[in-house]
Order: sequence, then C-alpha cells, then structure tokens
Amino acid sequence: MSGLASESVSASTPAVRHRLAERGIDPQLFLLVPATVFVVALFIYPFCYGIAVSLQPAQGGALAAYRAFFTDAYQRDTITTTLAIALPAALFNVFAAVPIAYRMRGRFRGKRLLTTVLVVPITLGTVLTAEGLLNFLGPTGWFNRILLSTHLVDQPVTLTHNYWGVCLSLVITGFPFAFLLVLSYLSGIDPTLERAAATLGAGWAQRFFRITLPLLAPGLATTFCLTFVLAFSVFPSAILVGDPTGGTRVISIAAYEAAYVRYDYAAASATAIVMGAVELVVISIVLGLRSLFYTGSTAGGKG
Amino acid sequence: MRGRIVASPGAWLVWGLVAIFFAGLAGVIGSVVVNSFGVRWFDTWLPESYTTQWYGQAWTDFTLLPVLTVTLVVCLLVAGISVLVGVPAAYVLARRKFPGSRLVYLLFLLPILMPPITYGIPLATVLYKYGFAGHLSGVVLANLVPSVPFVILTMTPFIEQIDPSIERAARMCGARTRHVFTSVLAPLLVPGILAASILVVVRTVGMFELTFLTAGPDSQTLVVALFYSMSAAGIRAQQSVDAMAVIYCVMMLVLLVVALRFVNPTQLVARVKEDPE
Amino acid sequence: MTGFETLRLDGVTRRFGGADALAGLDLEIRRGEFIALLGPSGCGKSTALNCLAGLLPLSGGSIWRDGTRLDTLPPERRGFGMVFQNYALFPHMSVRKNVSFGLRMRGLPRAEIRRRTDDAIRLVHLEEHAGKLPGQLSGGQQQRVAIARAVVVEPSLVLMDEPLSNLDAKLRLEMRTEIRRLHQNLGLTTVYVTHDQEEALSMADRLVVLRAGRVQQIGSPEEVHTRPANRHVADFLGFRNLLPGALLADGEININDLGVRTKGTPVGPISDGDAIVAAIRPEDVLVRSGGVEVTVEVAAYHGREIAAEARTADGLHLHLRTSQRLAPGDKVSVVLPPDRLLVFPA
Amino acid sequence: MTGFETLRLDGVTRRFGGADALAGLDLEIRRGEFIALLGPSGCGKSTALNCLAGLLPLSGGSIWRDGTRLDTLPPERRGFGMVFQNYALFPHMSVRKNVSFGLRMRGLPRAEIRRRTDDAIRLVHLEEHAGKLPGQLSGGQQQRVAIARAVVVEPSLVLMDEPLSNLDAKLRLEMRTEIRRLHQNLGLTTVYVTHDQEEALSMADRLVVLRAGRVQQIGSPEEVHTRPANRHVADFLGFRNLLPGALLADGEININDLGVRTKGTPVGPISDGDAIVAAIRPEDVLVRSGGVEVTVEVAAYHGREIAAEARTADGLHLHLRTSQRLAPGDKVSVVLPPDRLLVFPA
Amino acid sequence: SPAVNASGPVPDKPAKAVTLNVLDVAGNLQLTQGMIDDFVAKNSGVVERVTYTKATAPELVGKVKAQQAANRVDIDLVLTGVDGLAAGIAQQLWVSLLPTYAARLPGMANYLAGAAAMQKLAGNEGVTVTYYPSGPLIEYLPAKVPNPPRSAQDLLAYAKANPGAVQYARPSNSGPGRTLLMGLPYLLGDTDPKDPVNGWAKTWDYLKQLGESITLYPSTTSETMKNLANGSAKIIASTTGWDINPRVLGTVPKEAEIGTLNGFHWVSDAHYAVVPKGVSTEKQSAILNLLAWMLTPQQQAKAYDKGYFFPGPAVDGVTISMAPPESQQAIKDYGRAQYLQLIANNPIEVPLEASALVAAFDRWDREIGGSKVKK
Ligand SMILES: Nc1ncnc2c1ncn2[C@@H]1O[C@H](COP(=O)(O)OP(=O)(O)OP(=O)(O)O)[C@@H](O)[C@H]1O
Ligand SMILES: Nc1ncnc2c1ncn2[C@@H]1O[C@H](COP(=O)(O)OP(=O)(O)OP(=O)(O)O)[C@@H](O)[C@H]1O
Ligand SMILES: NCCCCNCCCN
Ligand SMILES: [Mg+2]
Ligand SMILES: [Mg+2]
Repeated sequence: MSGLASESVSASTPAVRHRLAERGIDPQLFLLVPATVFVVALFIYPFCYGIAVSLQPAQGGALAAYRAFFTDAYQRDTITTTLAIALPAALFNVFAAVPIAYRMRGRFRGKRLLTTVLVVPITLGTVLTAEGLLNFLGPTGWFNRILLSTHLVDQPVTLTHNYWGVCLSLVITGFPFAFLLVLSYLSGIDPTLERAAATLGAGWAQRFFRITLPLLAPGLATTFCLTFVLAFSVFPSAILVGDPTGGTRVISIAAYEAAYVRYDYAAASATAIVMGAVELVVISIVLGLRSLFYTGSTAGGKG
Repeated sequence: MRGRIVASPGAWLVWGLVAIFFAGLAGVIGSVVVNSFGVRWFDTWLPESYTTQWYGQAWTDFTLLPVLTVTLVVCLLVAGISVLVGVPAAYVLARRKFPGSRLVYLLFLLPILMPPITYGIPLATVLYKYGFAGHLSGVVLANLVPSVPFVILTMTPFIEQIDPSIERAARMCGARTRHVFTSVLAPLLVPGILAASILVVVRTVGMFELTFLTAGPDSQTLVVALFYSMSAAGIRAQQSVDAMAVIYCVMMLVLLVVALRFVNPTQLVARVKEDPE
Repeated sequence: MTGFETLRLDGVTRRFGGADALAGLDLEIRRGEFIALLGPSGCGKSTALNCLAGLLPLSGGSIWRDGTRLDTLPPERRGFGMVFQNYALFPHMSVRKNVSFGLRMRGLPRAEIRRRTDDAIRLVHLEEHAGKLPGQLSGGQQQRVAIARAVVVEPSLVLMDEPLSNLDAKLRLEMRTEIRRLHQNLGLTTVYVTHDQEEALSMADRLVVLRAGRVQQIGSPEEVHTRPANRHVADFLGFRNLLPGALLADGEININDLGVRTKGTPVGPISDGDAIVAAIRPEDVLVRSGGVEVTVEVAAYHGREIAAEARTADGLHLHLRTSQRLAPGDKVSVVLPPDRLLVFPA
Repeated sequence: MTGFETLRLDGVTRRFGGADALAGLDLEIRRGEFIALLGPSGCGKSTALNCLAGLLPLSGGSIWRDGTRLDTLPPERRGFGMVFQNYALFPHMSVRKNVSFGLRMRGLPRAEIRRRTDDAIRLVHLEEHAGKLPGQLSGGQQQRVAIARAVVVEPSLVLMDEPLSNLDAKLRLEMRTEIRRLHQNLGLTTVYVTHDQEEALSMADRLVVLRAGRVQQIGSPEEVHTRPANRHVADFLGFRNLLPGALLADGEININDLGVRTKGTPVGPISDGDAIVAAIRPEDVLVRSGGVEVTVEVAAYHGREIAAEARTADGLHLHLRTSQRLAPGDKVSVVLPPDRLLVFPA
Repeated sequence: SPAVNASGPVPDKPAKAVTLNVLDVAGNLQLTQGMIDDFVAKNSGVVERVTYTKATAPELVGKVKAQQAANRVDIDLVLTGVDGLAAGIAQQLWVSLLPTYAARLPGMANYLAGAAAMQKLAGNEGVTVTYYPSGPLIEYLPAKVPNPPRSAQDLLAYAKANPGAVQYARPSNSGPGRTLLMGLPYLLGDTDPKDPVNGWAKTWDYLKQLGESITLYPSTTSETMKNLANGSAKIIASTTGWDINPRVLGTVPKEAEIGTLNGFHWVSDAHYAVVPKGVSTEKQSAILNLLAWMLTPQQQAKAYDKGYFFPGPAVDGVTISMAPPESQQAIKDYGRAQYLQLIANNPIEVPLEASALVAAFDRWDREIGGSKVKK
C-alpha cells in the first residue's frame, strides 16, 4: 500500500529541481544577481560602449582611430614608454619583496609594527607621493643635500621630472603592496617543508631555491600581475613627477589627452582599448608561465 | 633562530634594503610635512621659520569642508553599497560550485585587473550620457566598479573559512534561511565586513582616476582636489598644497589605524591564513 | 516534537555528477533504536545521513515518517537533531545560547526556553560552563554542547556524524558511554555514523554496513561481528587474515600456501571447486601444537597480548594475537578453528 | 652516514617564553633501538624531537653523539632522518624526486642516486606511483613516501612525529607493522613520538613517558604497562579506574565508597594513613562471586567482550570488561585482584 | 534641472533668488571671488548662494559638453582663460551674451586698450573680467646671476654656458611658458608671429637650440619658481603676476629680480566669464547682474590682489589706491615701479587664437618637450 503511494508520489515529482540541485543550481544563485548586474552595467557595458565608440571615428573607416594611433609614432611609442616604466617597476617590486618577505616570514617581535609601517605608502596615494618625491629628491631636496654634503656627488642627481621619478613613485606605492602579498603567499607555504629539507641535508640556499621558490612562483606571478596593473595605469605621477611630454608620456596620458584636450572620443577609446589589450597580453604571458609551475596546495601532505 | 638571522650576511643586505626604503619613505613624507609648516624654505636644510597658517589657508582656499564632506559621503555610500551587493555574491561564490562559476569569478576579477583609466574614460562617457557623472551619484557609481569586486574577492575566502556545517547545524535546529543569515552568518561575518568596508573606504579615498573622470562641481573628493591644487591654473603657495596633502595623509592614517584593528597588514592586500603552525 | 513509530528509507539514492554516492538504501528505523552506519571512508555514510536530515536532496527514492512523506521537506521542518563531526557550534554564542538556539527558533515562551536549556545543560554536566564561548571549551566539552543542542528540542530522531572522531582515545571512550547513556535516558532514536567498528559494535542496536554506496549487511552487532555477510564486511570488521584458496569437496578448503587442508564455515553460496577467500581474525588463530608450522616475523607487544605476523613455509602471511610471549624468529604451530574460519566466495 | 653507538641527551631543556615545554630530558639511545616518546597532547614530545633534529635550539642541556657534541650543529649537518606528522612531502616534486632529494643534496653520483631511490621506493611498495605528485596519493601512500624519503639517506637516527595520527584505523594498524619491519630490516635507530599508548607499546623497545615537559618513566613496554611509575602514567596507560582512598595498616587499603577493604600493590613511597589512589584496568576487574556487589549501568558490546560501567551501592563507579554477557540493571559481584590493583600516593 | 527655460528673453532680474555654480578653470577666483561674494551679500534677492569649483582647463569642454548632451547643465558660470574660452567656442558651448546684452554691461565700454583687444579676441561669447599684459619676462636671483641676459641671443648664450640653469615649464600647462612661446616670434623677428605652423621658423629653431641646454621642462610654473628659489634653476620664464605673487607668498625670495629681453612685445592675457548653453534665463539674468557689478571700478580694484595678475583690472581708471588695504600693502612691498614704464613703453599683443595655440602646443610637445620621440 505504502509502496504504491511512494511510487505515485515519486513519479509525480519530476526531479528537475533535484537534478538541477545535483549540478549546483538552485534559488540561492539569485544572490549573485545584484553584483552581476552592477559589473555588467558599470564595467562590461561601458567597455563595449568604448569599443563601439573607438570604431566610430569622425572620419576614416571603422579602424581609423586605431590606424591613427599606430601610425603616429608619438602615440604608438607610448606603449613602449609605458612598458619601459611598468615592467621594471613591477619586476623590481616583486623581486625586492621576495628576500625581505623571506626574512620576515616567521614570527618575531615588531613584525606587526614593521608591516604596519609598510602599509603606510599604500595609503599615501600617488599625488602625495609625487609631492613628497619632488620635495625630497628635488635638486635641493634632502636627498641631494646629503649626497652633496658627503661629497658623494658634486652635481645634484636628477631624480624627478624624468623616468626615475615615476619609477620611484611606483616603487614607493607598489613595493609595500607586493611585499605584503608575497609575505602572505610565503606564510601559506607549510614551514615544515623547509624543515624537512633541512633534515635531508639541504642548506639554506638549497632550501630556498629548491623548495620555497618553486612553491612561491605561482604567487609571485599573481603578485607581479597585480603590481603590474597598478604600474601600468600610472597616471598622476607620470604627470607630476615625470616628464609627461617626453620620457614618461605613458599611454594613459595619451588617452586622457585624446579625450579631454582634443575631444576625440574615438581616439581616446581606441587608446584605452589598446591599453587594456597590451596589459592583458602581458598578464596572459605571465599567467601562461605560471601554469608551468606546480600550483596546487602548498601544504606538506594530509588533507 | 634570531641568532642565525643576525649571523647571516644576506640578512644585512635585506635589512639594509628595508632601511633604505624606510629612509626614503620618511624623507618623502617628512619633507611634505616640514614644508607644510615652513615659511620661506629655499636652498637650506630646513625652513627659515615655522607657521600653521598654511593649514588655515588650505582649509579656506581649497574649500576643504565641502570636499571632506563629499569624500566622507562618497566613501560611506560606496562601502555600504558594495557590501550590500558584494557579500551575497561572495557567499554564493564561496559556498557553491555551479556551471559557469569560474566565469562569474573571472567577471568579478576583471575590473580589478584592468587599469582604472582604461575603463574609466568610457565609463565616464556613459555616466555623462545618462546624467550621473558630474554628480555625487556618478562618483559613487564609478567607484563601485572596482569596489564591488573587491568586496567579493576579499569576502569569499573569509566566508569559505566559516565552517558550512555551522549553517547546516542552524537548519537542523529549525532555523529558516532568514534566521541562518541573521542569527548565525551575519554576526560571524561582521569582522570580515568591517575589514572589507574599511579597505573599500581606503581605496575610495585614494581612488584618483575614476573620481577625477566623473566628479563635478559638488562631488570632488580629497584626492581630486589635491590633484587640482597641484595642477590647476593659478599661483598658490606650495606650502598650502602640502598642508592639504598632510591633511589627506592624516586622514588616511587614521583610517589605516582603524583598519589595522580589524585586519592583519598582510590581509590588506590578500587574505591568507597567518602562520599555520 | 511528535515522535514516530517507524521511519522508512525507500531506495534512497544520491548521485554526485553521475557517480552514485549512495545507491538504493532501504532501511526501517524503529522508535528508540540506536542504529550505526558503518563503513570505510567515502562509502556514503555522511551522504546517507545528510539525505535523512534534508541537507542533501535525493536523486531517487523517498523517506517516510509513518505515513507521511518526508524527503520533500527542508531540514528545518523535519524536526530532527544533528551532531556534527566537527561539532559545528556557533562560535559567537555562549554555551547557553548555543543550546537554546533551536528552542528560540521555535519561538517558545522564554520561561520554557530557560527551563529546557538548563535541563539540557545539566544533562551534559556543563552547568559551570554555560556562560563560556565554544572556543573556551575542551574538545569533549564542545562535544557535549553539540549533543545538548541537538537533543534539547526533543527531536524525533538524532543524527550523529562521526561525533567522536576528533577526540583523543581516552575521551572517545568516555564519550561513547555518555552518548549511549543519553540515548537510553532520553528515549531517543539515534542514527550514528562511524568508521570505527569498535565504536559501532559497542554502541548500536543495529549496524548498517556500507561499502561504495551500497548496503552490505544490516544486523545486530553480534550478527555482524560473528557472521559478516561478505569478505568486504569481514575485512572491515577485523578479519585481518583474508586467505585466498578454493573449496574442495565435503566442505574442506585448500588455502594457498598454507600447506595443509582445513575446514571452515561457508558464508553465502559457494559450490565445490569455487575460488574462495577464507577469513579469520588474528585473535582466533590459536597457537597450539598440531597445527601449521609458522615462523614469527614481527611481534608487537600489546599489553597482555602479543600481536604477531608469521609466515608458513610456503610464504603465507598470518596475523595472530596471543598471550604467549613470541619473538621474531620463533617457530610455532598454529591452528585455524573451523568455526572461526569463515569462507566467502572470492 | 656514520652510525653511532650511543646518542646521549643531557638535561635537554626548551623554554617558550618562560614556560618549560621540555625540562631536563636525560636519555641514552643505543644503536638499533626503537624508542617511543609517549604522552598526552602538549607534553613536549614534538619539542623533544625537534630539539634532537636541530630544528629548535636548546634552552639548556646538550646532546652528544658518542664523544661529539651535536646540539650546536644545524639540522642539515646532523645526518638524521625525520618523518613529519603531516608528512611534509614536497608538493611540487614527484614521489621519486621527493625520495631522492636527500641523496641529491649530498651530491652523490647519479647512478647511485637512481639505484638507492629505486631501492627505497621498492621497499615501501610504491613502484607504480613513483611518477605521481604527493597530492595524487592516498594518506597511507604519502606516509610511505615520507618514510622512504627519510630512510633513503641511511640516517644514523630516524625521528618520527606521530606519523600515523591522521590515518584511519585499518591503515594505522598496517603501517605500524610496516614501520616496525623497516626498522628491523634496515637496522635503523628510531625515535618515535606518539600519544597512542597502544602504538607505543606495540612498536617500541623502550618507552619514554612525558607529562608537562617532564619525564615520568622510562622503561620497556612491559614495565610501563604493568608498573606505571605514578598515577598519571597509569591514567594515561589505560587504568580507567582511579579510585581515591587511604592506606590502612598492614598494606590494606580503603577505597572510598567501595564498601569493603582490599589489598593492592604499592608503587612509590606511601606510609600508613596516607591518602592514595588505587588504579586498576577494566580488564583486570574480575566478575566473580564473593566480591563487591555492583549494578551494571551501561553495557557495550565489543566483539568477544562487554565493556560495562557499574556502580557500588555507595555510588563508586567502576569500569570493567568481561566476556560475560551483561546488561544494564544486572547485579554482579566483582573482585579487584590485589596484584593488579596498583596503589599510588594521591 | 532639464525642465528649465534656457532660451527666450532674459529678464532684468530673476523672479526668485538663484544659486549659481561657478567653475574656475583659470585660477581667476583668486581675483574675483571677493567681488562675487560681495555681490551675493548685497544682492541676496538676486543670488542666494554661490558654489565654487576649480578644475583644469582641458577638462572644461568635456564636462560641459557631456552635461549639455545629458540636458542637465549645472555649471552656470565659467571663469576661464583664452584656451577654455576658445575650445568652447569651437564646440559651440557658450551662450552669445553679446551684443544682445551689451547694454546691461556698461563696464565693457570702459575697458583698457589691451583689455579691449582681448575682448575682441573673445568674440560674442566671453566677457573679459580681468586682464594683464603678462610677459614674457625672465626672473633670476641677482646674487646668482649678476649679469642677466638682455636679449634672446644673450639668453641662449647664457643657457649654453650654464646647462640646466634656464627653465620654463611646459607651455600647455604654464602661463609664463606659453607667454615665452608666443613672445619669441616678436623677439626673433619671425615672419608671422600669429602663425606657429608656417611663420615661426626662427622661434622653433631657437627653442630647439635652447632645449639642448635645458635639462628639465617642469610640468607646472610652481615647480620652476621653487627651483629658482632653491637655486637649482638660475633663470626662469615669468610674468608680472608670477613675479610678484610668489614673492608675497614667500615661495620665491623677495630679492628676486625680473628682466626683459630687447625688443620684446607684451603678450597679454585675460580671464573671461562665459555661460554654457542650457543655463536658465533666470540664472542668466542673475549672471548679467553679477558681471555688471564685477566690471565697476570699485570691484575691479580687488583684482590687484597681491600681485597675482598684476595689475589685474580690465577697466580704465582703477588705481591701486582703490584696492583693499592688504592689496596696497603687498604691492607696496613687492611691486615694481618699473612695470608702469614697461607697460607704457612696449607694444601689447594679443595671444594666439585657440587653434593656432593648440597647434603650437602640439608642436612644442612633440618636437621640443618630447624631443626623444622620433617622428
Ligand atoms: N559534494 C560532493 N560532490 C561530489 N562528490 C561528493 C560530494 N560529497 C560526497 N561525495 C562523494 O560521495 C562519496 C560518499 O561520500 P560521503 O561523504 O558520504 O562518505 P563518508 O562515508 O561519509 O566518508 P568519510 O568517512 O570520509 O566521511 C564519496 O566518494 C565522495 O567523494
Ligand atoms: N613555538 C612555540 N611557541 C610557544 N609555545 C610552544 C611552541 N611550540 C610548543 N609550545 C608549547 O610547548 C608545549 C609542548 O609542545 P609540543 O608541541 O612539544 O607538544 P606535543 O607533546 O608534541 O603535543 P601534541 O601531541 O599536541 O603534538 C605546549 O604547551 C606548547 O603549547
Ligand atoms: N586576492 C585579493 C586581491 C586584491 C587586490 N587588491 C588590490 C589592492 C590595491 N591597494
Ligand atoms: Mg563523512
Ligand atoms: Mg606534537
């Protein structure tokens, strides 16, 4: 009797809901809707709009804005200028962060204070950093005064309004960011792995290069990408501490000028799209390299 | 352990690097602070004399009161909305695997991976087109673009580390979905939400590009005002610009000190378990 | 909460992406029973429990409480209590708040909540700890809070998923007794998941042995212990010696490499000439003259006994347990008593 | 790696922020011994092991290998092998690379590395898995990689920190035998940390029982099992009945609430009239007429035996184990044999 | 709000007091905010409240255009230099206030000659509110440069002899920079000082040569002033306002001196008030009232400021004695008597019109500032 009942009930309950649930689809997914709408409306749509605008220049064919960008050396060279600033700055930030984070990965007194102080530059913002660099590294700033008064140089070193000013500003804001990221990746690596290597006869260099570094590599790639993004979009500091008509005429300046000085929105959008594309190419290369490394759990076993 | 750190020659190099970095940092910040109190500082180590007048001047010249008010309002709105919108999405991403979940995750990652200026220019154009840009609403909307994903990305691991069986336990005790959220999840998420909001505030205060591209007469935040004070036309005393920079810096530091009560410094950029011993 | 007379699982099935985590579980639970789901890791025990609790939707089958269908109800409306493997206490609530949570969700009057919460806390001897947060309690205390929280609402069924697996050996032993005591005193009906056979044997009225999502055997502890339904159950239940061989005529068996023929007790359908597996527990292998000559290879002290591994001349490994003091290298004779030697189809 | 005759720990002490994690450990390890460090969680076992390995600097004391002082050397120069509790396999290296790591660090010729690695992998039966990453192995297989990696360099001493603690019961049992076998076959000297008394008893030649950083007892498994040095060791080693009382004259003792006087075996210095704790294992409590009347409260099936909890008329709880079929409510008489009843100062 | 009436006749007075949003892209409020605040204080029935915003000139057009496209203009009055004004004219952003409402702005009849020329440049859209002859001047510390150059060739020779010592800021960002740029064709005798593309051969050549010994083109004038003060630059480009005001502020030592190059012409500069299309007639009415007020001599006297735009007033007959006392004191302490002669004795030219100026900037950016960029 009850067998009959169960038969009819289970037959009459189409298990669609169950089958969807087995695959992970249920009403809870509606919680994703607001955020998705936001990102689509405020990021994807404008982005596509930008692409559309870039394809509708005042004159010339659909690709005229891109052609104009790539045929004018003054515009085209902003790509290399930007890369020449962003790549070394990001690389420096990541690779300087590694030995320091490696030193600081354990617990020690004052670690929290030190990391806290390191966070300060992240909050300074590019404008204040630029102002500070101009004051500090300027021809008669403290830095040059020290060099001059200790007779290390007899002419002030020029570190502002050029390539170096922008790089330094990217290091000041980007290094702490890279450092904290690397530190957190490092502390995610099971410390017993290095101890295990030590008991197997590995000295510190072997422990670092054979155990820690390979396990850290994927994290470094991610760190590089995030730092590179920050550096690649350098804008205020390229104007304020850089040489915005020459050595530090980065691509964001070109985009800005197209939009707000020449009022050529197609050119501006095209420049912005080129900028995004170049950035994605770099990131894809790095992430492609990253996939060559072991990327699983960095725990030493069990679980 | 400590003994070995001191002994190692590599350590000297590392601590040397750190010291250089800190010295540079101190120089950068210090020179701004000193200048903001200085009277006539030409070719000397320190200004001829000191005054606080630049602060008063910056306050009136740059109409800092409305600027600070706008900054505060923008930050609170951005933080509030991104938490409201981002946390539910983070919850789903943390708890559920469904077809396309990686795609959705990528969708949320993109705005953080893109330089703000890349999407800022078309975004500003769109926002102007719909009449948002030039107003507070436009600034808030523009700042939400990286903030919502940021909240999602910081909250996802935070939610992941809350044992899902706690929610199941609540259900087994008879709690409906609403109660699971209000009585169990919400209190547990409070520290994470606080941390994420503070970080959003910090980022929004410092977000130059997007605000710059969308701000109007009544919606400039402090960084944008600061940028204008440095680059807009006219003659102004460098010291009062520096005074404004110091005000900005102090504001950020206060935020930072508050933030660090809730989050570990390394978590400001990524959330990873500390010291798994 | 209303009780029930029987709770019936009817072909309960759950798939994850095509693979059956649980396949066609039929089971009738009677009021007041203590049922243990036993099986190796990954066999579907937790899946079964979660299906019962309503935390996982079924892919097939149904669950009935007396006459009413249950599997379509959400967990909060089934009225079951659950104790989780890792306790799953609410970390932000005091012991008292944790225990009273279910009562508050049911919107009972405050006085009643208070009374019943106090009772439950007293029951698990946590009166002094009622104000503490879970993080301030030891593992065993947390375990007891989890139990109090589950039973305070007087659930018609209590589900426990390996509740003792995170405790240390000594505490585990104590908590076993305590859970069994609560089950008896409160007149609960309990379904208890474990992979520890000793735990299952010592606590349950009936065992359900699972393997790879399928029921292998349902029976009383004694039935399962002495007559495992197949070689897998035997393996899981401590028959460490699983010896391949063949059934000869007249109920005699030939165990490969043992050297001599012997007899055993057949379980399941086997015909003469079939390949078989003969199973015997180490403690049932008797060290006695007149048997098979073996050489002790490893001997481990176990308090009153020695656990040893020995080898026949032909190379067959045998685990045995004896109170004789054996040492590696010793040669002894062992006997496999036919009534303890179960014979399964290979 | 050169072997040694004795390894001597001389008052080895390690403090963490003022608290002694390990206080004055004296121990002499002889070549070929299997020593187990046994004790409850937090007693300093891992600390001792790490001090020995060189992973933690000492706060006091010294370690000597034959005549040479060892505690000033870094871990990589001590030539010990270590098996970590969580295995600590290098997740980015294949099994083969993991195992050969130590050999490569020593810069041996490639042919020799290859040969010895193959041997070690064969030893732990992982030939088919040699190319896999640790993440692709089961817990037991990972465990074996960890062991192979530690022993491949033929270390003069192998240290193991609760290597079996995360494995399931069946696997744990198998791995015990395997580790013990490797120890014997390779002629290793092993220091093994565990909190599982059964493991320690069954594997070690000598036990070191620690409590709160201090050695409680050092002795053979049998010594420790039958004659624990104090009530803490007894408690930890399965004397579930710890009964407070007092020593009367003539070696008689009075156990509170037991109802009758009895005799026991004193351990340590006690004088007449002193408060004492009498300790007896559940399996040593005999159900036999002529003893104390108790009422069974809880009875749990344990295969051949029943584990029961019973109460005297005056309310004293007793744990017992018997092959008689007892049920709650039964009244039986129990006897506490004086030679099994150890008497410790309270 | 979009519903307002933005066309049709402008009433004499708004029906109800309005709020005005003023956007300053030229740094003009330094001179005129006092006038405006004063007007609001005395005419609360016309203007209830004023909000001030500052922005950079390049953004002006984008902002206004976007608002007009969205039909939601909320910038009511723009104070701008020639660049913003002209860019807006090219994009047809501004309301033509002239000649329709010329009668309501009697002050315009009374412009100084130079200011009148600047007004001509503005066409019908802008109303000149402040004016100064600007430069080009050179500025130096007499202690460091005892014998300042007297001619363009001297300057070049000095620069060659002292690499890095001469500085001017990027012309598109800097008043003194662009004044120097526009003044050079007169100094060098170029064929058409108003045609930077075809008529400035000598100027471009001169700038290139000068560039060889210039190590830095700062992006702001402030930067050049700072460098002058701290000694890292010895001679910088300047204007009357940039000479006096920074010395008042103490960013440049008081003892700094200015010099002119033989045969120089002033290239004047002015600030304009413009009204974006889409502003309601009510507000336009209030703005006209406000502008009329600002062009009275009493109010114009405030434009003396602390030498920021020296002299500053656009209308005739405004003497320093009419200025506020702080203003008088500052000019007394830091002003230079020689300016009156220099203004009286040298020709005053209007600057390039906008498209020519943009072309000049672009060429300067590409060839002089960005000389490393290959064409
Ligand atoms: N959410 C899931 N998605 C996919 N497969 C799952 C999921 N949950 C469980 N499984 C699979 O179902 C099978 C049964 O899992 P279950 O958790 O019920 O095992 P268990 O008997 O409780 O094991 P354990 O003793 O390890 O807890 C396993 O093979 C497991 O891998
Ligand atoms: N790095 C450390 N800092 C501070 N205290 C520590 C540290 N390591 C261990 N301790 C303390 O020292 C004592 C001994 O720790 P140890 O790890 O040796 O215990 P154990 O016997 O191995 O325990 P378990 O069985 O839980 O592994 C504990 O009280 C522990 O809290
Ligand atoms: N995993 C989270 C990464 C978040 C990146 N944050 C960028 C912060 C810049 N201050
Ligand atoms: Mg399970
Ligand atoms: Mg330990």
